[in-house]
Amino acid sequence: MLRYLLNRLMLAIPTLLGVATLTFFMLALLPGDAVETMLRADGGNPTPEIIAAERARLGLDRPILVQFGDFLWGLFTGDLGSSSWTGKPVLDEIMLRLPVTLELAVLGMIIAVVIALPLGTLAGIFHGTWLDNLIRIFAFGGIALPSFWLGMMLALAMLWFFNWLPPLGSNSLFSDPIRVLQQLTLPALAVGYRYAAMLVRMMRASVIEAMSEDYVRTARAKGLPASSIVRRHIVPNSLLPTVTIIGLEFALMVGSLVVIEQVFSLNGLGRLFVESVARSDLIVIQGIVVVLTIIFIAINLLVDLAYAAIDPRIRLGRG
Amino acid sequence: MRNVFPPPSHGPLWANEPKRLPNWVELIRNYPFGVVGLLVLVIIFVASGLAHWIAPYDPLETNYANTLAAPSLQHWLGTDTFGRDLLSRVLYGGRTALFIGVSASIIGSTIGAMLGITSAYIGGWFELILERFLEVLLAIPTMILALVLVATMGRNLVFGIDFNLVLAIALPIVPNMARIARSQTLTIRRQAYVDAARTLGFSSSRIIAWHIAPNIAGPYIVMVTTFVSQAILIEASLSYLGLGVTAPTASWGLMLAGNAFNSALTAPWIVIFPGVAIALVVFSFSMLGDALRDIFDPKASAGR
Amino acid sequence: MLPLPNFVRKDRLASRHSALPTRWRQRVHELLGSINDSENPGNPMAEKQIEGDVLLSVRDLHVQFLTGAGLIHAVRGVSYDVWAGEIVALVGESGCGKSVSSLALMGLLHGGDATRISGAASLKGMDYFGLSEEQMRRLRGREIAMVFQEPMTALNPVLTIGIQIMEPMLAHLGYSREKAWNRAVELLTLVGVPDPERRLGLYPHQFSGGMRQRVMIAIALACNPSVIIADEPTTALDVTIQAQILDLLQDLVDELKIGLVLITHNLGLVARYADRVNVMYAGRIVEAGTTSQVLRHPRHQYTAGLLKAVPQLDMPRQELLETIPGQPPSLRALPEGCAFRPRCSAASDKCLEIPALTRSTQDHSDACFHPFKDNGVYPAAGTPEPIKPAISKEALLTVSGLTKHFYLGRGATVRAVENVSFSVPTGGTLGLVGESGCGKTTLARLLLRLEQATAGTFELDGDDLLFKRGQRLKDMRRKIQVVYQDPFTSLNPRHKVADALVEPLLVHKLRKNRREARERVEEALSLVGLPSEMGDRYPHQMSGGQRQRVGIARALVMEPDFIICDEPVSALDVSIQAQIMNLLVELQKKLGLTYLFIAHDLAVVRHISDIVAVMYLGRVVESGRRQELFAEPRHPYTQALLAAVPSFRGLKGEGLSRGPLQGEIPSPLNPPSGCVFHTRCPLATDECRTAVPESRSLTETHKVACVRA
Amino acid sequence: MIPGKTFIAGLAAATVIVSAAPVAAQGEPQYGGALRYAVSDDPANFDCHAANNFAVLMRLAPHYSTLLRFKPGNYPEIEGDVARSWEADPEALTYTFTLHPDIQFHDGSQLTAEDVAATFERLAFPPEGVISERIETFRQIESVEVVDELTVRFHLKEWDTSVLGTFASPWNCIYSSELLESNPSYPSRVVMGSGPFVFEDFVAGSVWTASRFENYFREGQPYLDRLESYTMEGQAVVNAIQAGQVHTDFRGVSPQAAERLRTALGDGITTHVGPSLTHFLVTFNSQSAPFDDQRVRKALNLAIDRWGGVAGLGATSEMKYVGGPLMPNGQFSGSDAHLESLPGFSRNIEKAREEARQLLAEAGQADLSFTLTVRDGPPILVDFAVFLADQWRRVGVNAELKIVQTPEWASALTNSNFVAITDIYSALREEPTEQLTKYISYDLSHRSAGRFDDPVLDDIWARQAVETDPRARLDLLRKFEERLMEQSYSLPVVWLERSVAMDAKLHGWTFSPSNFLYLDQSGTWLSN
Repeated sequence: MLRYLLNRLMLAIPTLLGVATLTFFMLALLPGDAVETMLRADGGNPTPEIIAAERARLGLDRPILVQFGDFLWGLFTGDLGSSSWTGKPVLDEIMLRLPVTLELAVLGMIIAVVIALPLGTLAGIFHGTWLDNLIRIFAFGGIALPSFWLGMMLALAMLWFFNWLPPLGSNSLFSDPIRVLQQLTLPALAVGYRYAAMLVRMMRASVIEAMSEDYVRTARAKGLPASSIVRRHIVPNSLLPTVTIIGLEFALMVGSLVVIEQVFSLNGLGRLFVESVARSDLIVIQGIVVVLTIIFIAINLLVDLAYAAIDPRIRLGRG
Repeated sequence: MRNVFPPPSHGPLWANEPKRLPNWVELIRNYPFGVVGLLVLVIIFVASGLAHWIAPYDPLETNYANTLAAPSLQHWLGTDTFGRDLLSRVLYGGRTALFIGVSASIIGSTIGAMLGITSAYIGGWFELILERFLEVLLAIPTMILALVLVATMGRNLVFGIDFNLVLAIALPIVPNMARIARSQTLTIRRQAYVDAARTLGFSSSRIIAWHIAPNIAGPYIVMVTTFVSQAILIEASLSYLGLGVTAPTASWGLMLAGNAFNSALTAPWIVIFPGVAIALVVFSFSMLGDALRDIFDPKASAGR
Repeated sequence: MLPLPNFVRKDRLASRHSALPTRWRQRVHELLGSINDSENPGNPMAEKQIEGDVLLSVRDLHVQFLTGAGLIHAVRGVSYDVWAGEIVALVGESGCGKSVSSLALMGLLHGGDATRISGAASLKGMDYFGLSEEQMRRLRGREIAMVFQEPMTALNPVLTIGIQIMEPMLAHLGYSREKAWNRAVELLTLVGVPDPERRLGLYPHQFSGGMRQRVMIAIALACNPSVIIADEPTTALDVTIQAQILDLLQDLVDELKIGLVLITHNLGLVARYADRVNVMYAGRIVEAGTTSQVLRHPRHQYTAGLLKAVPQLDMPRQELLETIPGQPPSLRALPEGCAFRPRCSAASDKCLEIPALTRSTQDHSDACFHPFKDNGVYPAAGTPEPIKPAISKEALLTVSGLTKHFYLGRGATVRAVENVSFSVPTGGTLGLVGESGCGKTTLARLLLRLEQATAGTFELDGDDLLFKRGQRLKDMRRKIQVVYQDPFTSLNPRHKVADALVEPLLVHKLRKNRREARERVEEALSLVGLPSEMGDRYPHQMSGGQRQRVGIARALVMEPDFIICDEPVSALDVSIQAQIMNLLVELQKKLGLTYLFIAHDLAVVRHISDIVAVMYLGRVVESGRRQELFAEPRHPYTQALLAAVPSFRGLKGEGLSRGPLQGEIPSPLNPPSGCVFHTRCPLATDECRTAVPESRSLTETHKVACVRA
Repeated sequence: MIPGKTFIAGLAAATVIVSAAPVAAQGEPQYGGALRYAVSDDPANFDCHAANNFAVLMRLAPHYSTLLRFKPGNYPEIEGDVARSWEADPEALTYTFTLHPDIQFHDGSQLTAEDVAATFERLAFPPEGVISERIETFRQIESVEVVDELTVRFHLKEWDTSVLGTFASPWNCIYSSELLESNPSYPSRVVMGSGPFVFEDFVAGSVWTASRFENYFREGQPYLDRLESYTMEGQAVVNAIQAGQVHTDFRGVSPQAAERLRTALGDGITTHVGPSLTHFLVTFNSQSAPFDDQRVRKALNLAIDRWGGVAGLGATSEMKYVGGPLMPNGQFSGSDAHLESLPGFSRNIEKAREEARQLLAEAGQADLSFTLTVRDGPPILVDFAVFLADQWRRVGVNAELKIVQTPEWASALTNSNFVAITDIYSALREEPTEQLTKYISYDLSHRSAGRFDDPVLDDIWARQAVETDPRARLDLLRKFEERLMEQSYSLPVVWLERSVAMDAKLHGWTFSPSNFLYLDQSGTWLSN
């Protein structure tokens, strides 16, 4: 088990390095002079001297491989460089926004899991019935509705019916959890719905597959009641592929976060990302991609843990 | 819980084979969602393909005297802030969405499938390196990757289509498809007929092209369908953020961008119809994809 | 021992019936009436047996499925009884309805109105087909239990086996967890799982296949049922493990007075373990009776044909097997009348009617208008074959020191093939036999250059092939061809047969154009007995036997010198096996081919081989000419293998030795030191634990790698 | 509610409330409360002198005083801020300011002439490493002299009446000379001024908070206890105003949004509507083909139906007024008749387009196709470009939009890396000399987008700058317009409307045509 985790961790390192390398070169090889575009971000009009000085300050006048080495070393020491927009360390900028994004993501995930697992199980064990069809339509809806549209419509509906919107500003989960919940529940519903839809589909398919497995036939041959077959035999086994999807779909959810944070003015990484794109703040963009990748890898590691907890074949190793 | 495993009927036997329903009725009975999805898609494809002839107005034709008109006989879906006919824009927007969605999906899936098949078949270092690379791409959230790509590559209009946009949407599809193609190939590779082809002295390229690729056609079609809906959503989201299709081209995401939602309460049609159009197309593609998956991979629909 | 569940007591039957809806009550009475009615067309043997100790009684069982492909009438009026303490075999080829009928008896078929069942079944005299699903559930696992074929998938991978064994007790008997646990320990001991307390906390993947099947049996026994249905319980297991499991079942039946329904396709198992046997063909029982009657004096033409078609170790080898022609019928389109008629040599016009199962003696009945006359199909267990000189001195293929190690990382190495040497004479057949994991398939892949050997050489016609590349590898590939085990996966489902066969001819430029290649293909198809129009079919439009013929034709079009047959008949039905084996023999004669024949079935190997090599854990432990090896096996493993093979010469109760080999096959990842067989060997000494035995020559051709042999 | 009905009702109700209502009309100011408002963007740093984005000013203005200021309630009148009085001496080329005594910085130190001098020296002659965006504005300043503790004197290079307005610019935040001495770039990291509110906290991307400065030098002010400004943009702003989460966005909202708020909140919302000093323009690259041909430029100018455009777009967006390079109906604009006589402003669009087609044909560019570079930002910038492309399409010209992020746009603009480019210009006040720098030759003004060299135009500009007779100056300005529109290097197209929708409880704020003014919130108060 420990070895399995270590193994997973070791596998994550090259991926992370790869992402860092890819983003670095993708942004470094941008056409045009990045520094100049940065300096103009505010509509300013820098002189060539200022541009040259800024290049030197950022170390961009050195050979690209030296810069790359620096970047990797910085990554290793937790230094992601400084924002070319505010001049503050990118890590600070990111850490400021990270809690909101994480809270939103986790809340969305919780909502999704809470909705999806029972619905997916129901749809699976009653597949082909009207209940299944209803749940499937619900799931297709989650996949089909664009998050930004759904989020905006939810916000407008809240305004229209209750003249209420989630509170503004930055709230700490630890000092004011209620306010954080108020702030994040609506956006989390918007991102969670899509997530839930994916999970419902997976859970349903897994349940249907599990129902035709030999061990379910064995359980029936034992004369177990259907409820206990579902509870003990079908659901635990169907959870395995679904849990994997929870990790993989996180990447898709981040996409929704980008627009949802925009819609609800949440001060998260997604919004910072879009703003940084508008400001051509490449160093921040680079930092966000790296941090999101780390989160993605971490979440998948957690998922692997959960997987191992459910599946004795991994927990205990083969044979 | 009672009907989880519906018991067989202990009734009289069928004396003769019961009359079988015509094939199309069976199809509708077995895959109601898939059939609905297919029908809707056919209608949408035809309507947006023939937008040039069907659309009542030029989608770019402005009428400053008639902005934000409510749906009426002249303008079935109303008009937008430029007085442009919303129905025409929705139709032409469908053309944009389908073109970008389908082409990005096919480009991404095809490259992905080729990479996946080749790496799984050849194995060794090639597989190892490619797999790492694809894992790297997979680790970057889809939307973020697409955003970085459009932000860095800029625009590259070829015949009015932003080719870079298509690429940016297609690239995140590549590792996903490659992963699926790879696992399929690994399964197929274990099949004796691939061994047989090798012992018959066929070259690797022949085996890949004639013996493996055709057997991946099923999952490939399923995934292309799935990715089309993903691509359409990404296109809409990018356009919504102002980084996708360039105005004034009709695009559903673009129709919702900018100040559109400011009119949501006074002129709701300008946000409802494009949103519904996106949802309907993606909905239909998902339903079709699911049905295709059931048809091509009966294991997933076991017990049907 | 456990008390009987009170709800099956006859005195409570009436009250149960009154609890049923009127509609069902009526139905139950109807069915009960029809059972008592002696004119029913069911098994005439059942008439007198309705009372007494009959545990399970099946009457006129029909099962129909409505599928996308149409209506399938899978079971067509099956009737039989099972008494306490006996093993009743249901034997037949795939698709004969033996499994479906037992699933129907267990109430495990589902599908609502798309599946229809009629007939009656009673447990200890109580008709239970009319019961509701909930009542049926209370019966399952409590009164009637089942052991399935695939021990690898039949257990839930995420639950400990303890929980899985305890579940039925908790569900049916209202045991406390502690009581259930104690009983589970008892059960594991009963089925021969050592160290039961610890094992209960383990998960299925921590058990070997044989052990899992023991666990399955423990689950079936948990509530002390009166009837157990075992559906091919050993088909997925190796022959030495198979014997262990069936011996265990036999003991349980004797001890607990359970009625066991043994479903199998293996007549040898029937002979060794069954008290009575029902032979099924196309959804019907065509012959029933005591095992000795049916196997020694078969009356149905099908039974007789089947018995002749299976090669047996304890019968003289014939050059060709007698075969049943044709293919088993499709259940969707059965021939009119007797379903066996189109394949039957004795068929007449009379056979256009469906023959009823009629009794010929007290304990033997059959459904045949032209019963088979016992005219010496079975000469007495014969004199050993005289040792003939080998066909040819000149070796076509010489393998020496061939070794393959798979490196799994972190120092883990699978020694799949270890220092294997042998040679195959031109025009001869080398039979390679061994249990799963012994390395025989890896060996084939090495020779086919699908894997690269770690060490060793192999020469074809004096030409070392191990390191050939490019064009020379391609040339080599033409000379060595292969026939695979599974005809379903060895043909590309997307290619028409003719296209699949034309392709290699063009790739190797053996024919100039498609038309000439097509001519050659038709030639090859006719060689393997397929009409040329088969060329236009896709594999899924053909039966298993036909596909295997195509597989052989594909090897033949290349005009190879040497063909590797990797378990070519093990996936086929018994009646088809013989056809394919005969075809291989005929082709060898006609074309002068040399074969490497890989199989796990000793009888098949004996039938077809000139030279036999026995593998165990990657090594050849014994090799020699067929005659000497089978007459005088020297290695204890070879001896044990031979002893474990059931044959229908030796019937149940005729004093056969029991439990030939104990223990499991060790993992090739971590093979035992010294002689790899020492962990299971009855003769093992300390020397065997340390020294790897050299291969010793007993005769010019007979070699054995054992210090004690 | 029936949407269609609301919409029609909305149209009828549009533009009701008139701007610039005097403070007094709103009753006695009440104390207390927190003002919450939306700001579209974060400041990159906290230095007013280096910034030119009004979003930055919205955050910083409440913390700083300036030398002069625009008088609340009386735009464009100028009054003293820290200066109690001032004297102009055209002969000596000096301005002398006397400061209020008793002005405190937030850190308790006294604000003196030293601080004013240090601030303006920093603006006009920034030391190494300090960026001043105002160097050009202060090009007339020769030196700054500290006369005594409360007196500061500016020496000019030549006399310029417009410079007084420059002293009133809200961008000239007065910094502490003491702190500047230790670190000339302290203002980029520390917010420390003498304005009505003390900086509390800033969470990047989220909220900026400030609290009342008890020792603010204006008696009784400010009224509010706290300021909270939230970073938010686009549709979220309107939603937040509607939900009462913020009181307003001082930049203003689109008429469509204002309409939505009025519908939803009725009396709960006050809307200040009036013309804005912001206008949209489009510039052609006159150095390269085909726009080196005056006929092509003029044809494109003629093709734009400005009147028709504002009639339609004005209903839903801020693009409301037709005007030349100077604000329509302002101090310096000409008559409607003159405007309509200029190329591109004709009410007879069919005729103008006919002429345009003819010019294009003459120039051999009948089916001209080119790329229009468009700055991405507020959606209205894209709408403007869509409008232009649509207008040109009607004379058979195909303009492909290339929408780029602000940095790339700015780069294209200064490097002349465009064929045609849209631009936005917001002025602080009506001052032709400054405003027209957008439309003169590039070697004279780096603000100018067009890379043309037109001595005639430059000469008119230079002459009006020193013309002291108002009538003669207006004539020169008309000449400038005629020359500009005839040559069509850069085309003013539409002037915007500013409509600020705010919670009806919010009072004391002065509406002006400029986004940059009255942001210090010293007189703003909330009623209960």
